[in-house]
Formats: sequence, structure tokens, C-alpha cells
Amino acid sequence: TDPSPGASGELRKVRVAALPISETAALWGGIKAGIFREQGLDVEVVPAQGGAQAIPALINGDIDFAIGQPFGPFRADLQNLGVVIIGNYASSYADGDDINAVVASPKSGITRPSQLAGRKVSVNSLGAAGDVTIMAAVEKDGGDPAKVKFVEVAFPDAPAQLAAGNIDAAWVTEPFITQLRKRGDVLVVAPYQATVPGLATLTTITSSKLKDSDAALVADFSSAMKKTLTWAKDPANEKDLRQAIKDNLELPEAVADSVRLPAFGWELDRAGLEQLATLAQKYRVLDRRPDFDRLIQQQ
Amino acid sequence: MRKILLGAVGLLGFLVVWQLIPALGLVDPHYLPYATDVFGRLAEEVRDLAFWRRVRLTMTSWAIGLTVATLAAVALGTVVGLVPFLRRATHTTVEFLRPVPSVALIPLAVLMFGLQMRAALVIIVYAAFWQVFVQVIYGVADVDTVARDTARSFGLTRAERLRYLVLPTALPYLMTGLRLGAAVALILAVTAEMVIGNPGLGRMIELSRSAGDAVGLYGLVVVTGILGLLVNVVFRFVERRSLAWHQSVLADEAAR
Amino acid sequence: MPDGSPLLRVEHLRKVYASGRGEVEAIGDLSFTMDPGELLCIVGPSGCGKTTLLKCLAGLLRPTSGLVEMEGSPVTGPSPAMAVVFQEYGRSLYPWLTVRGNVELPLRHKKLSRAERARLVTDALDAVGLPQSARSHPWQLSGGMQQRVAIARAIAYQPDVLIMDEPFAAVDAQTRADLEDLVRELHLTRGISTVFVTHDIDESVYLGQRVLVLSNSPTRVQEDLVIDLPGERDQLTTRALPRFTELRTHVYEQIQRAKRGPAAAPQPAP
Amino acid sequence: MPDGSPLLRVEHLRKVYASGRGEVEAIGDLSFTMDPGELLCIVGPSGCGKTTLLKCLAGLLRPTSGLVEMEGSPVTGPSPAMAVVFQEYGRSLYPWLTVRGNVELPLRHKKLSRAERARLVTDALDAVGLPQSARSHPWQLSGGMQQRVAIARAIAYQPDVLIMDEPFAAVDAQTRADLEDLVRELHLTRGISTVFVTHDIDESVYLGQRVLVLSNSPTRVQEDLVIDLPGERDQLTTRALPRFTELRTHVYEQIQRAKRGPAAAPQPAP
Amino acid sequence: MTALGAGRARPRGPGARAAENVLFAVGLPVLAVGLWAVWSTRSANRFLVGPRALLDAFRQTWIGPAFVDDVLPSVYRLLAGLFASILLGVAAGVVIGRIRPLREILEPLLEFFRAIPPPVLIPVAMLLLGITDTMKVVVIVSGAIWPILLNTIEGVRATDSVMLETARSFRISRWDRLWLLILPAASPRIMTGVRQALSVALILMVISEMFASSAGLGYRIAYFQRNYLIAEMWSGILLLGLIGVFLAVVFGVVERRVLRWYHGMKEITRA
Ligand SMILES: Nc1ncnc2c1ncn2[C@@H]1O[C@H](COP(=O)(O)OP(=O)(O)OP(=O)(O)O)[C@@H](O)[C@H]1O
Ligand SMILES: Nc1ncnc2c1ncn2[C@@H]1O[C@H](COP(=O)(O)OP(=O)(O)OP(=O)(O)O)[C@@H](O)[C@H]1O
Ligand SMILES: [Mg+2]
Ligand SMILES: [Mg+2]
Repeated sequence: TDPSPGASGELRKVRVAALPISETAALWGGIKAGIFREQGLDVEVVPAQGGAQAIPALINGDIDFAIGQPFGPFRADLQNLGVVIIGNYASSYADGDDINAVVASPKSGITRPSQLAGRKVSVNSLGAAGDVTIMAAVEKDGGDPAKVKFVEVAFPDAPAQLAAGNIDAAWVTEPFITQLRKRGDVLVVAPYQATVPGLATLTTITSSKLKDSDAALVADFSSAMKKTLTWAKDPANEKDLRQAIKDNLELPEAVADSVRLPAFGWELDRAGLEQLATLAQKYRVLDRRPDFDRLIQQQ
Repeated sequence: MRKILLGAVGLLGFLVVWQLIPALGLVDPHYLPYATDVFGRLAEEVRDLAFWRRVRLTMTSWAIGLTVATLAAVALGTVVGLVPFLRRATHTTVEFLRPVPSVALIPLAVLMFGLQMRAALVIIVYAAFWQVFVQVIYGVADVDTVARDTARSFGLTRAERLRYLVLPTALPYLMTGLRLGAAVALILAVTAEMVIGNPGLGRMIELSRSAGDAVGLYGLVVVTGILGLLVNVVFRFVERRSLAWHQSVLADEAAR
Repeated sequence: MPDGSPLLRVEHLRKVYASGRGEVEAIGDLSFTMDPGELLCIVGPSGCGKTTLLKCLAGLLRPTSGLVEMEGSPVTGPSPAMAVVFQEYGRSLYPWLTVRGNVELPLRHKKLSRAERARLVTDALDAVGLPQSARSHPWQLSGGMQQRVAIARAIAYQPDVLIMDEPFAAVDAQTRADLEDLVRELHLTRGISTVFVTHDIDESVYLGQRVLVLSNSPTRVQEDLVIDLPGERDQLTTRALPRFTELRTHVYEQIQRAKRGPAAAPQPAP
Repeated sequence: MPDGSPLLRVEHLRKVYASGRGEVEAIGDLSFTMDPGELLCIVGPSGCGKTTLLKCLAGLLRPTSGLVEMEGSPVTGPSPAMAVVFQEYGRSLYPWLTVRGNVELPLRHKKLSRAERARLVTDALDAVGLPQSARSHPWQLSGGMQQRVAIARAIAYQPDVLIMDEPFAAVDAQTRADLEDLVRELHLTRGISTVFVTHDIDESVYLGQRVLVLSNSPTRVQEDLVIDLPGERDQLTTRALPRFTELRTHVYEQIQRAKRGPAAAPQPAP
Repeated sequence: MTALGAGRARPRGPGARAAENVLFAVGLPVLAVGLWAVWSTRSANRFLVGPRALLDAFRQTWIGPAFVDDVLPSVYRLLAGLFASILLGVAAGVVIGRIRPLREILEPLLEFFRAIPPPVLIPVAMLLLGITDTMKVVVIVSGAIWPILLNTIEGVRATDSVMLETARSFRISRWDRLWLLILPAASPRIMTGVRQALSVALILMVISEMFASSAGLGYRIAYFQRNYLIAEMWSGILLLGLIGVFLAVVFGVVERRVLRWYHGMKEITRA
């Protein structure tokens, strides 16, 4: 799409909610690289903690776009809140080391997904992609998915709880996977890769109201996002990306340099998302299926 | 002076215990870092201007929230406490609203005010309000019967009775309410920043947490505690001045 | 002012305290009147209901039945023309105010200039012998001093009606004599109507134009005695009068009768 | 017990209240002794430091300097053999306890059978004329009744030393006379050593074996007067004795002198 | 208990009194619900629901197995935390209030801990105590104890000096002095603190379950909130409020018994 008339004139203010995690580096980097300015947009990143806060703000018009896990919009769609996914943001890897994984303490003796049955496994948020894919992985490996005891433990707290023996295994993201493996904990399974390879971890969403009332803005933002994500995928820009993490997250240098980044990309994998919803329904995490035709409107 | 010294002894004792917990291997120092490390990090932090900006942001929402909550609670608490009809009529409603956790109201606040400081303020005010309100209601009811008869017999006007009888009687209660409210307001200022993500100490805590940076995290927790401590020092000072006539302060003076 | 209509009219006053367990009939059936400008002393056994009566007169307590009229209209609440000195003086002073602040407090809503107010306070404190304690707090004072502050507060208020409940109980003999003369002087020069409860029989006779002796509770009027001593009195000569001794003996006997039974038949005045 | 050594020895007692702003010298320099089994009355102008002195004797207040000795050893805290009736009787009763509970309170740690305790309480309440109020709370009583509860508590405690601070200030003349005789009786039959502060000069002469007149603050002993009335006294005949009148006049004069100046030279006893 | 208003005659009969009490208890809530019902028919906000929808959600969500699985364990932890807070708060408050050096040593430390937000305390509590009920009870205590502690300290410190001297002069033993003087004298303040602790404990029960949990009332509310099950979320908040009212009623009965003397004393001249 062409840049809107504002390209040379005034910039349009856009507020985007994003989690303060290393994945957001692409957005920060893109802004710094001037990709959004070229599109006539002046982006402010609002660090919302997950969809619970971002979606109300989206509906109320305080923010224009949000980047979040797909389960947020799933749930919102089930409640007819008027949310649309306009593009992907980041996905897990279909092969190789994934960006999230279930890690078990060596004491627990767990090495395979099926052994998770009957054990205490932590996820950061119950009733979302984590436990759904883990259950799927357990079942696939021949275990009884209903027997896994999930508890909610935030990613950063998981290593300590694992060490203390309060949980047997934990579903964590980077940098905790690396940290745990280094100390001798066992990587059991990367549940996304094992069940829906390449599953989207973060998507870009907006309200259907904004999409209908200001299609131009949505289009401008989409094209800027697309360019940004392409920019982020380019290995040549990795240094800038890591710099963005350091600037915005105050992570220790070493961690920022080593943290594994997801696969960035704008094109949605609708089939993967639908599969996730099917699994969620199967394990009674969702009682209905979101209306994908309404929810997913790839820009 | 003695007081400061003794207080320092208490804090020091705590620091020693803290240092010992990881040192004795009770907890892995990765998760509960040494006190020395934490204070070392803090010493670096305080040289950073950004740190002070965050402190200022947090304390601003704290101060605004507490002030609004206190004013509202004192005004409403006095009226409700003094008028038996209102007191009885609002009783169940108050008891119903009080236990509603402010954290659960965050989405509502966000919905109404967006991801802004105002949303955090609403939460702070809501939580701190009840702390002061309950104390004021009880304090206002504690007026001595003879003292009240005195005021009535001399024909003091309502405003005068309020100013010279009811408020001084309720003042010790109010002071306790303020100290409780101040701590709750600080807790919620930080928590709201953690959850909503508006800039300040709380967001920094959340960042350190998601980065697995335990030393930084506890450094910030310590900062929060120290802020609470300072707030208390201020309130203690105000209290000593305004309650110089009160039994509790008198007893301390006499013991000197 | 003696235009014939009484200042105060109490008729068939009855007061029952109803508390959780059971009721206490503090005042049984009390009737009397008081003229404007009169100085009426009330004596009676401990616990007979004097304080209760005063509170009803002052409009602080609602009678269970009966009538209390002030200047022809029923008393429903405290009147601004009235000052009360409470028996529990300690609790009637506000610990958060200084002595001066306590005395000044009721003057605030009188429309007075600041200087005038200060003068009233200073005069009142001088009159009770506490000029040097103005800046102390009540809890820094002895019991007698606290009681005098309460008296000073009532005096500074310049009331038309002064109600005092055992106001000199905690002060020494000399101060008491001075304060008695102060009350008489206020009564004579300013024409303040005064109701004065005391346990000191000599005091009641020395001060009063009339002494009301109450019976044991449930209270009635045991005796309503006119004190026919000369209007000009002083501590030495008046107390030395034979008539004084007669009167005080009579009152003493009445109180003894009152203590024995609640409804003893009143005796004719001697 | 009159083995020559005094029960109480006060030497160069000085007490300065130091509060935020400035200091108040309540007691300047006080020395006296008291024999076991004696009944000592203390009189003095309002605010001269009587209550302060009693608190020092009772070990409730630490003197600024000087010595207070009880039975040969310095007083450092309240002694179990002592009972105190406070001037602020209202505040010394616990509102959450009934009258009976208040009187019983100090008996709890005496090793007494339940029946004995109950008897002591009942006797004490009878003695002060409050048998019917045992189940009331203090705030349901009149001022005089409250004061009598405080007296009953001290009596029921059966102390060796009884310290009373204006204990009869709030009761009527008749009750007062009865209570005076009660104190004399306790003193005579049980040999209780008693320190008795009063503002009533007649009372001090009638009750005391000795009257200590204190000067205005900073307090000194203005006069230490032995009351040479017969040991057997009664309200009518003793008070009618000419010697009684002489003594009371003398005490009265001394108090007047005391009020005038703190260090007036003591006069020889008449 | 009014310091400003004049005395007011009240109906006497027990039946009339009970009816009046009920009227006062439900009057304002009924009025509020009425207004809310009217308002909800006009407003289209998805995050605020009308009373009907809320009631439906309440019935579907809480009446049934969820009551046993989620609500009862939470209430049990709440009560455990509350009792522990009262015991600890009063005991510590009395000791700290009476012993001045101790107060001076501990005060800064207590203030320090008081200011720490429970969400950051929870991971540490989890580390030391595991993901157990004890941990959650400790979190509840860590917040609910403060109003009780502070009020007890203040109440104990404000014990009337003449009353204290009375006790001292009669050599009443420390233990008796505690039970017969200090605690009763401080009881109006302690009760104020407990009343505040009720709601704080309820709030912390929710917070303790919002982290590291997989069941419980607080967890449910957080879950509904995250999943935009708005009516269900409000029904959880409604349930919290109801529990709060219930606790307050029970507490009111206890308070009236414990503070009978106090209310009697304050009410005398109201008659
Ligand atoms: N609040 C109350 N509740 C119940 N009874 C009360 C209350 N106040 C007073 N009484 C009772 O009423 C009676 C009269 O009390 P009141 O205080 O009027 O006596 P009084 O004449 O002032 O006595 P005194 O000379 O001792 O002060 C007493 O028997 C007392 O017990
Ligand atoms: N807590 C205090 N702080 C400062 N000054 C005090 C305090 N208590 C008493 N005083 C002062 O000490 C002096 C003596 O007081 P005290 O109570 O002993 O007098 P008293 O002889 O008992 O008087 P009264 O007969 O009026 O009871 C008074 O001048 C009083 O102002
Ligand atoms: Mg009275
Ligand atoms: Mg005294």
C-alpha cells in the first residue's frame, strides 16, 4: 500500500500495547529504524501486561493496536468483544531449538512428555496455549493428558520453584530454557513444535471498530509492521535487534546477546491457529470455537 | 536519637538474617540473592537519573492517590460516622464494597481510563480510601460523653464541634488510618505499575522479574520498603506534633 | 426581671435510665420553680439524681416524662444563654487544647473582638487564681486546678443562667471561700440566675437564696427552704450568725431524713 | 508496731515535672516521717503537690531527688501492702468491669477462696452504702457512687497502708460522716496506717492524729501539727470540743499563710 | 453514638426493631441494584453487566461443584489467615505497644515490610514454603496483620494513665493486667483493626490465588478476567462482597458482645 498523505506532513500518533519481553525487540527496532515514520506513524509502545489489560484498552480506544498471544483474541472473540487479528508477529520454530519448552528437574526423573501425567507442571497462565499444547504432546506420546496437574507460575519464578521441588516440570520461554539447561535440568519437550509446528506465539490485533472506521490507519500500520518484521528477520539487522532489547529491557548484556529470538513474520498461519483452537476445545479449555472468519483478517 | 539507633539495630539484624539465609544454603542465592549484592546494585542504581525519575513517578501517583483517598474518607467518614441514620443505612453497602480487591478492578479501571496513570490512581484511591474511612468512622464514634455534653451545653455550632471536639478525638484513629492507607497506596502504586505497565518502580520490578534478574528485583523491593519507611517517618513526625496531648505520646514523654 | 413569671419551671419530672439489664429510676417526681436572677442551691444524698436533674435542665438529657420549661417554653436542647460546670470536670476539658484554649472555646461563636475575647479569658483565669497556667494543658494541672479551669470557662462565657455541679469539690478551703464569693458577686452584680449543686451544707446556706433538699431516689423534693439571711454576706460574719447555724442544722437534718427514706414527709421550715 | 522506727520517711523530696515546654517544680523540698499505725492528714492549697507526693509515696512516680523510705527500704515501686484511692476516681475504675468486678480486681492475686473474696467484696460495698449497685457498671453510677466504689476497692483489699487522695470530695455530708467514721474504725481496729489528703479542714482535724500542712508550690512543710484530741472521737461531741475549734482555726490560718507565700515561717502550734 | 445530632427516640418492640434492622441492611443495596438495573438497560458497555446477567452467571458459576472445589477451600484459608492474623497481631501488638525499646527496634523493620507489595512477596513465600496452603495463609497474614497490629499498638499505648496507675498500685500481676486492663482498654481499637483486617484478608486471599494457583475463588476471578468472561468475573466479585458482608455480620455480633460496655458507655446520654 502507498503511504498515506501524512507521509511528508504530520505524523499520526499511534499507541501500541506490547509485553515488555525480548520478542518486542522487532517493534522497538522497527521504530528506531524509522520504518513507521516513513509510513506517517508516530508509534508509542505501551507496555501492557498481557491481553487482560490490553484488550479493554483496545476496546475503549485508549490504544490502537496490541501485540499479544493468540488466546487473548480467541477469548475476546468468544465474548463478541469485537477484536480482529490483522497479522502475525512472531512464531515458534518448526524445527531446531524452539523458543519455549517444558523443562523438568533432574530429581523428577521425567524425560518424556508421557511421564508428565500425574506430575505437577507449571505454565505461566492456565487455559492458554501452554497447557493445551502440553496436553496434546502428552497424549501424542501416549500419556493421559487429563492427569497432568497444571499450576500457574510466572516464567521468571519457575526456575526457583523447580529447584525447590515445588513443581516437577515447568513450561518456560527464553532466557530461562538456556538457564535451566545449563544447570542440568532436562528438556522434556517443546510442545508447540511437537503439536503445531510453527505455531504463532504473538499476533497483532486491533478492534474491529478501528478497522472499520479508519481503514487507512490500519493499512498504514499493517504495511509498516510487515516491513518491520521482514527487517527483523534479516540476520544483518540482528545487532540492532539485540541493541533494542538492551535499550528497552535493561537485560544484562550477556543475556541480551544470547537470548533466542522467535521467527518474526507478518503472514498468519490460520491453519495452525485453528488447530490450536481445536485442541483447546478437545481439552475443554475453550467451550466453543472462535469465529475465525470474523477474527482473522490478514492485512 | 536513641530511637534512630534502635531502629537501625532492628534493620541491621534483619539484614544479617537475610545475608545468612542464602549463605547457609537455605535458599539458592540465584533466587534470593545476598543482601550485600542487592545493596551493591542499589548503590549503582542511585547514581542513575532514570532511577530517580521512576521513584518520582511512583511517588507522584502515591501522593495524589493518598491525598484524594484521605480527603474523601475523612469527609465521608465524618458524615457517616456522625449521622446514625447514614451509618446504619450504608453499613451493608460498605461491607460489601470493602473486600472487593483492587487488583480485580484493574481491568475496569483500564477500560474507563486506558493504560494511563489515571487508571492506576483509581485503584490506589479505591484501596486506600477504605483504610482511612473505617478508622475515621470508629474514631468519630469515640467522642467522650462528658466532653460532648460540654460542647453541646456551651452551644458550640456544628462546625465548631467538628473542629474542636470530633476531629481531635478521631485524630489518633485517623493517624493510624493514614499510616495504613499510606502503605496500601504505596503497595498499589507499585502493583498497578507492575500490572498495568505505566512507568515507575513497579514496571521496573516487572522488567527485572521477566529478565530473571533477582538482584535487581530485590534491589527494587528494598527501595519500595525504604520508601515505606520514609513515609512512616514523615507520618510519625506529623503524629508527634498533632497528638502531643494524647495518652500514647504522653506515656512516651514520661518514660524519657 | 422579677415580673412574676418563673425562669424555670419543673413539673412532675421523671427520669428513668433504661440500660441493657433493667431500669434505674433516677428521678421519681420532681416539681419546683425558680425565679429569674435567683441563686438556688440543690443538696441531696449521693446518687439521688442531682446531676440527672441538671442535665435535664440544661437540655442535655430528655426526661422520661414531665415538663421542664425555661422562660415559658419547653427545654428541648441546650440553650446558648446557659453555661454548665460539670461534676466530671476532668473529662469536660479538652486535652488537646491549652487552658486558655479551653476557656476561649465557647467564646468563639459569640461575636466578640479578639481583644475582648482575650480580656474575658484573662479575667476569668485571674478570678479562679490560675493566671500563670494559661498555656499549660489540662493534664499538666492538679485536680483542683482543672476544676477551676472549668469554672473559668463558664464565667468567661458570661451566661444568663449558670448551672454548676459540685464545682468546688476539689479545691482547698481558702480557694473555695474565694470562689464562693466570686459566685455571689457574679450573681449580685450581673444578676446571673444560678443553680448550684453542692454537698457542703454550709456552702449551700451561705450561697443560696433558696436551698432545695432532694430525697433519696426515686427522687422527690424533700424540702424547699428559703434562706432568710441578709443579702450582703461575707465569710466571717455571715457564718457566725446564729440564724446561719440554725439553717445549716435544719438542712443537715433534712438530708439525714432524706437518706433514710425516699418519701419522708417534709418538715416545716424552722 | 510502735518500735520506734518510722513506717515512712521522706527526706528532701523534690519532684520536677519536665514536659515539652519548660519545667514545673511541683515539690520543692519536703521532709517528714510517719509512724506505723498512724493516721496522717495532709492539707494544702490546690496545686501544691499533694497528689504528686502521694504518688511518690506509693511508688508510682519517681522523685527527681530526695528519699522516700518505707519500713527502712527505699520505695522503688508500688508495695503489695498498700492501697490507693485516687483523686480522679472516675478514671481509676474500669468501665468494662461491673462494680463488683472492679472491687474484686485487686483481690485476684491474693490467695483467697472464692467465698472469702465474695464476702470481702460484699462487706466493702455494704460499708460504702452501695450493696444494690454491685452489678452496675461504673458509668451507670453517679459521681459520688463512683468515688465510693473506689473506696470500697481499697477497703476490700485489706491493706496495711491506705493512701487516700480527697476520697470524700464527691459525697454528701451524711455519707461523708459515715465514711470518716469507717476510716477511723479501720484505722483503730485493724491498725491500718493511713495517709489522707483532704481539703476539708474539719475533716483533717477530726480524722487525723497529725495534720501536715503543705505550702504553696514549690512545696515545703508549712506546719506539722499533732492533733491532741482524745483517741475516741465521734461526729457530734468531738466537733463540739473547744480544742477542736482551736485546732481547725489554726489549720485554716496556716493554709491561708501557705497560700500567700511558699516559704512562710512556720508558726508554733497553739 | 452521635456527637452532633440530638437524641432520637427509637421504636422499642423487638419485632419492630428487627424489621427496622433488616430495612436498614437492605435498603441502600436494593436502591443501588434498582438504579443499576435501569442504567444497564441503557448502557451498552460490554465490560459492565446488568443485574440479571450477573445473577445468571452467579447461579451457573458458583452454585454447584465450584462451591466445594473453589469457594470452600478459599474460605477455609481465609479464616485460617484471619485467625492467625488476629492472634499474632494482638499478641505482637500488646508486646510491642508495652515495651518501648522493642517498639523502637522493630518499628522501622515493620514499616519496611508493610510497604512491600504482596505480589513480589509471593515468589519468596513460595520458595520458602512451597506451593501450599500454608504459603497462601502466610500471604493473607502478611497483609491482614497490619491493621490489627497497628491498632493494637496504638490502643495499648493509649491506655489511660490513671487506670494504669490503679493497676500498678494494687500490684495486679502482669498477666491480670493484660487481661483485665490492657486488652479491654485497647479493645475498641483492636476491634477497629479486626474489622479492617476482614476485608484486607479477603483481598489477599484473592491475590494469593492470582499467583501460583490452579483453584480457588481468587484464581477463578483472575481466570474469568483473563478470558473476558465479564459476567462471571463480576459474579466472583459479587461473591467476594457477599462473603465480606457475611464476615462483617458475624464480626458485628462478636463486637457487640465484646464491646458491650463501650457502646453502653457511649450511648448513655443518647437516651
Ligand atoms: N447512665 C446511667 N445509666 C443507668 N443509671 C444511671 C446512669 N447515670 C446515672 N444513673 C443512676 O441514676 C441515679 C442518679 O444519678 P446522678 O448522677 O444524677 O446522682 P447525683 O445526685 O448527681 O449523685 P452524686 O452526688 O453522687 O453526684 C444513680 O442511682 C445512678 O446510679
Ligand atoms: N503531668 C504533669 N505535668 C506537668 N505538671 C504537672 C503534672 N502533674 C501535676 N503538675 C503540676 O504539679 C503541681 C502539683 O500538682 P498536684 O496534682 O500534685 O497538686 P495537688 O496538691 O494534688 O492539687 P489538688 O489539691 O488541686 O489536687 C501543679 O502545679 C501541677 O500543675
Ligand atoms: Mg452528681
Ligand atoms: Mg490532687
